[in-house]
Amino acid sequence: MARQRGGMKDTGAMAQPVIEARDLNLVFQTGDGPVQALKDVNLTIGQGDFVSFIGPSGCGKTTFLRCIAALEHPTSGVLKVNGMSPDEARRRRAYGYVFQAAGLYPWRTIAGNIRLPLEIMGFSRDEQEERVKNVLQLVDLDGFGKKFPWQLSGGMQQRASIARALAFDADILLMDEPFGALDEIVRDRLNEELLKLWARTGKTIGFVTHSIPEAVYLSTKIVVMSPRPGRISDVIESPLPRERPLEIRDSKEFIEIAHRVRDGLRAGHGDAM
Amino acid sequence: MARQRGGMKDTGAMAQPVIEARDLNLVFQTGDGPVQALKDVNLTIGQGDFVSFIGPSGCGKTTFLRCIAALEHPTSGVLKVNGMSPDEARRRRAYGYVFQAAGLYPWRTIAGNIRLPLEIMGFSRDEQEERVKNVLQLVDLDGFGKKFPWQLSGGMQQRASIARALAFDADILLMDEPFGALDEIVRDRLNEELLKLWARTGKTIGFVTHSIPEAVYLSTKIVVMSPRPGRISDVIESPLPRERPLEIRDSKEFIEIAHRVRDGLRAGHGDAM
Amino acid sequence: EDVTLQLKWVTQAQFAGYFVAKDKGFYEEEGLNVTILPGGPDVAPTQVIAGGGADVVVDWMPSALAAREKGLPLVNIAQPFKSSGMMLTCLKESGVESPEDFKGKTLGVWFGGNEYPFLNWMSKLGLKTDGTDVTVLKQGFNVDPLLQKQAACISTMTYNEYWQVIDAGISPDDLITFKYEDEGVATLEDGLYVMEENLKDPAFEEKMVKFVRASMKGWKYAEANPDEAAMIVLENDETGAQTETHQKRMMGEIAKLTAGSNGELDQTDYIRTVAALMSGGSDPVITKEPEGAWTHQITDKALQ
Amino acid sequence: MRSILPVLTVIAAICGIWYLAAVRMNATWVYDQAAREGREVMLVDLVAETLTQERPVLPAPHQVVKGLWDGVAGQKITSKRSLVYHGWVTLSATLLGFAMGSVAGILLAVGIVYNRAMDLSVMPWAIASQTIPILAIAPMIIVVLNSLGVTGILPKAIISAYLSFFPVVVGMVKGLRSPDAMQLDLLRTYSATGAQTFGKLRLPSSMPYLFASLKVGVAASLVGTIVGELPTGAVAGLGSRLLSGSYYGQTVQIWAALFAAAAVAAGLVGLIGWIERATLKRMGMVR
Amino acid sequence: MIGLAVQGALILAGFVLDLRLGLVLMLWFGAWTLNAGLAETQSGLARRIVPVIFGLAVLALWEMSVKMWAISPVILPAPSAIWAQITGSLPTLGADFVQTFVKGALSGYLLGCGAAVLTAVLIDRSPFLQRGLLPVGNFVAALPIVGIAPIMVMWFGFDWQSKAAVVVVMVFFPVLVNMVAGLKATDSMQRDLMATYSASYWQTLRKLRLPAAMPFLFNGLKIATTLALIGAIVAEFFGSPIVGMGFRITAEIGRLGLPMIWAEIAVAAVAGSAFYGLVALIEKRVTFWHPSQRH
Ligand SMILES: Nc1ncnc2c1ncn2[C@@H]1O[C@H](COP(=O)(O)OP(=O)(O)OP(=O)(O)O)[C@@H](O)[C@H]1O
Ligand SMILES: Nc1ncnc2c1ncn2[C@@H]1O[C@H](COP(=O)(O)OP(=O)(O)OP(=O)(O)O)[C@@H](O)[C@H]1O
Ligand SMILES: Cc1ncc(C[n+]2csc(CCO)c2C)c(N)n1
Ligand SMILES: [Mg+2]
Ligand SMILES: [Mg+2]
Repeated sequence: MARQRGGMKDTGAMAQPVIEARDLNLVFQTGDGPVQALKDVNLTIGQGDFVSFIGPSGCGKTTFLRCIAALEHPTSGVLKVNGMSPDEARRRRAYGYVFQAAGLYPWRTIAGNIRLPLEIMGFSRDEQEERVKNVLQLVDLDGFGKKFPWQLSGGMQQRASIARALAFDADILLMDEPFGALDEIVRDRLNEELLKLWARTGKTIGFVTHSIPEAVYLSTKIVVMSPRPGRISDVIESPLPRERPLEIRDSKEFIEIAHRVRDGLRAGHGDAM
Repeated sequence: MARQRGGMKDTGAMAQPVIEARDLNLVFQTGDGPVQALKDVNLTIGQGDFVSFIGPSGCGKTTFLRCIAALEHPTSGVLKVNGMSPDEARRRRAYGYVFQAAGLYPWRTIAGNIRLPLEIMGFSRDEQEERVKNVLQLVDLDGFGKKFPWQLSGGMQQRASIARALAFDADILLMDEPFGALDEIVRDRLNEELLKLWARTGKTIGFVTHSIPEAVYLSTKIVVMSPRPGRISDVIESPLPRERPLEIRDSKEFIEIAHRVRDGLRAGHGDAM
Repeated sequence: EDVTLQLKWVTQAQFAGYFVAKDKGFYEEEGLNVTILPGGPDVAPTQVIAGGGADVVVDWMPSALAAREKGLPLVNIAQPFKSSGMMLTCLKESGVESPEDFKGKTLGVWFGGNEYPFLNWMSKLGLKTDGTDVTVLKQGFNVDPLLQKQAACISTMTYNEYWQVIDAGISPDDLITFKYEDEGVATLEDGLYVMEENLKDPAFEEKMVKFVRASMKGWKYAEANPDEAAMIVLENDETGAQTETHQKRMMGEIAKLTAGSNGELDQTDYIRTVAALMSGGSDPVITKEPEGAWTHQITDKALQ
Repeated sequence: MRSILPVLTVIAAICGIWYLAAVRMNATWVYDQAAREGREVMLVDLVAETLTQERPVLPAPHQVVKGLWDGVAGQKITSKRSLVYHGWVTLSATLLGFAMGSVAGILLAVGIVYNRAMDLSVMPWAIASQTIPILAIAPMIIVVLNSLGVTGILPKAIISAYLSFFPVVVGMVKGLRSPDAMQLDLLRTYSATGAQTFGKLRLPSSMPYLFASLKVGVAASLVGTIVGELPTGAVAGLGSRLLSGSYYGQTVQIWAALFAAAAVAAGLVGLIGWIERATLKRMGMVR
Repeated sequence: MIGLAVQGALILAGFVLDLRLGLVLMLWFGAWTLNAGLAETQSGLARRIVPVIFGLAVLALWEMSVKMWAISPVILPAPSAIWAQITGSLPTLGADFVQTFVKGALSGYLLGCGAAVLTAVLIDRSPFLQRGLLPVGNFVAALPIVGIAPIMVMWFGFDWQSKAAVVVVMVFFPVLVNMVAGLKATDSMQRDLMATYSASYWQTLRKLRLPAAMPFLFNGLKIATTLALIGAIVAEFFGSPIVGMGFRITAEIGRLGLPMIWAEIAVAAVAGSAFYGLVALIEKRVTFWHPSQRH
């Protein structure tokens, strides 16, 4: 069913490639033998793209994001971030990474959590305060800086974790199912806000999700993946405008893209349950 | 926005009421004072209904389900199950309850877990084996009886937990966000199978979910709830036919109902985030 | 000059001579700065001196000779105690009237080097101690086994444990005692021992001469003024557990044991002790005649 | 707070059983004495006499309380008969030993967490080390230490440290390993150094584990000190009170020393609990 | 690499200061480097021999140090002497082992743990008793229980019964506290599930709460193994028959029989580790389902 198989060259040439993967392979050595998590992955992500990764559980979405962030190292193939190796890019602090769960440190206040990367990267005291303030405003959390994570609702925690990833102004924002644990209404709101933020900052965003509407609603480019071994089965350029009200989800284009994504997914899914 | 406010009498009179709630109130006494979890809840569920409960976090969905199963006791109002008190009904083993997480006992095999209620209810050895076999088949898990829960994927565990609730043939199946933790494709599959099972057995099902499409796709009746205090803000009788292919989700009726549900939800949501 | 003395047991009148010598300034007069280390139930003076923790120790001759045979060359340089204060104390109601009655009874014994005289006596009586003839129990720190009737007899010292039994409310009429001295199995008790190689050092020898002289002066003073000596001991007790009556009584009994000694080791006593230890049947305490286990080199100079 | 009543009830029940047991266990002696003096014992006399013996097998609660009171308030606290004095001797060695043990435990844990070779080689031997009956060889250890010129409270403290380091190692290893992969990965995306990872993640997240094991460790180190005091010199400290009480058959003194030790233990554990609450509160980990 | 340089420098410094020190350092760092290398390999066998090499290195160092510095055997005997003693006095060691470990520690352990588990189940139904007994239990568990050894000897006589009694008291509270916590360890969902079946108290206990309590119980049981051995040996200080590991140690101190003392220590350490290992093995069998057993 999948339109394109892994190994295809994707054609959406953008302004300037921020992330470039060529024939990427990653094999995990486990107790039960090797697991091929990524196979022949080719992908180019341009400056200012919003790229969603969707696919069944275990297809390698997280693994690919982790490769980009140099948390995992490909077994073969070339991966360049801003023309450098991911490790190099990491040393230049190119990434803001948002994990599936908020993952705030419970012993730090919200402000303290956001300050964490700033402390590590050696920003000055004043600069730290300045940035924490700005970024709290950005995610609509002014006044909550002194609270501890557990005093906030799940949605607020997730926003704080996004603020943490934004605080040091990385070029690339990598988000691994950031809204997985939230209910639909809250999710809608955060989706809207994320879009606004993206529009405002022009960051390049890599975004993993399980939800088809979410992927379609947010992205300029949707990467559909299939498991065993993890490969890209489809890359869909979204024809939707950059400005997207929630109602767009009932439009014909939206439903069409959603269908294409679902088909791609179902093909890849097979027996995997 | 909500069409009907709590306290309304719902009109969908069914063959014979299996569950009847009249002016139900439930107040939790907590450290920070009383929390009204349910306020003036009126609801009638008929034999063979598939009722979904949807609403923002904390609106009392779980609490209401627990009241039905006599795990919680209302502070005031009347609740009848098959014409008896919920406690009475529980003693007659009227309920199969499926919790949000699979909640299998890790020290028992899958078959052992399914056998658990049978042992407690004093079924004979042979009968136990017989039923375990049948029900494993029903949820498509033959051959996995001897495995331990952690050896199965999340979706398989969830099916096992449904099998456990089905094994002793309770009249009423109560399911509290059973598919919350699964990815969309798996969820679709389980939804389809649940519908088939419902069609085959004619059970009455109470089903809590956060997903609007899921609620609309599955139910004959959708109960929209709003929080603080938890009340029913809308009850929607579904005009969809009992036979429902997945494609029905792109139909106009489907989208309309979904809209109505979303509006009801958004009204109730307000500041809650 | 610094001297460290390791006692065999806790601070009590048994060691009054040394405390008196220190308190009355006898050591100071000799130009010595003496540190007295109290012992305890499981402090083996032999091990302390082997580890270099003390210059001179108070020990009983059986354990000193046994250590010597094990390769730790201890030498007796003075013997303030002339006679033995050890005995077995039995409850009359247990039916023990003479050593012949020990057979089949449970007897309490101190271990940690103090068991040799007992083992020697039993082998002399022809009683096996492995449970066939008598059952031996390792006596703890107190006289409870007798009071609780867990043992027919327990080891006691004339100056200490015996009186604890009396204090516990058992009258002397209900007790029968067997003194090692009376049974002819007495061995030498509290003597002063040093390492053989140290004695070759003239400076050390000189120091010991001064030490023994001052200590014996202390002992003789304690014998003459038992109550004052007991009070001095009491003042030096860090635990605060000792009582005045008990220490005064103990001092009285101790005086009887030190009475016959001017500090010099009596060779006939030594020979008797060695003979007793070697006669232990199949399992003698020492197997060969010790050589150089004692010397008069110090006392000769100290007591001239 | 709501457990005060149940606790008092349990304590009352224990006291009741204790009194009954005291009468029973001390009765033999009363009967024996009476037989020796040739007189009869009435039940009333029996109770009166069993609860007022000077050397009871089991002293009655009020006797222990009186022993404690005499020991604490009945003397100048500098007196050698004062439990406060002996308690202080024990406490100081315990604190020193506990400090040494916890520092050693924490360092070892850091080593184990950061060095695989240490992880593999040290852990099994740390377990084995705790099965060595150090308590039985305490006197020997003290002698050996003496011979090395280590004297005073240090030998006791070393034994106490030996007993307290193990719970600290186990708890601290668990604690330092408690951050999940995601929390660690977060710092890797910042390219944080090892020291930063330790200071900003591993250390703070190990705190609850650390305090839990410090409580176990401080109790163990008190046991170590007391055992170190038991057979060696019996000079001062609650252990030597226990011993000399035992030596002279002063059961009341034994029990008083035991309860004084209990109070010290409770105080130490309580103190650590208090520090724990204060620390965790500052860290926002108490809800 | 820096580590290697530092090690080399230390060894050199050792040789300069004292030839023997240099040798000792060389052996130590050699074994350590070998271990560090082995630890990095993925092979399970290599990793299993790492602790063995560590132990052998310690023994070798011990032997070397004793020989080279001519340490008196009265202070610290060499491992070879200890081994000779062990092989030479097997019957004595065996008798002591039976007396102290089998009769004293093991019987007390079984009794104490059994009583604690029963008590936990009994008070489990009474929140009042739990709230009363647990603080008291925690308090007693923090007590220097060894202090009761003289009392137990007074009460139960000098033979193994008093040792077992000490062990019972020592292991009782840690196991009780763990077991009570374990019985509470079921999550509410699991309990609610039983409620929807209208399961009786005993059914819930047998099918849910006992299995769920096992990981906690074994925590307590493992702590109790070391306590049991310590308790049994220490209690022998306060009076014992003339057999037993604690007896032998105190008796031999006076005779300067240091190799014998260390032989007993070795037996105690091996027996204690084996006991701990056995309980850990049973734990693995019983709680095979617990995440900590699966990684
Ligand atoms: N550290 C690892 N060691 C071994 N195998 C791994 C490791 N991490 C991931 N895998 C395997 O690699 C495959 C891809 O995993 P990955 O986490 O990238 O999937 P995913 O697409 O993110 O799935 P999900 O939607 O469940 O998060 C899976 O089969 C997984 O089991
Ligand atoms: N045992 C309890 N004690 C006190 N308050 C409770 C208790 N259980 C639930 N509540 C409160 O009652 C309200 C309703 O809770 P309930 O669990 O029914 O919500 P829900 O609709 O199931 O939410 P969610 O979607 O998050 O599961 C909430 O405010 C909750 O905090
Ligand atoms: C536990 C124990 N009890 C007694 C002694 C022997 N001891 C040494 S000095 C002395 C006289 C004190 O009264 C005695 C009896 C011991 N070594 N250990
Ligand atoms: Mg993932
Ligand atoms: Mg809920």
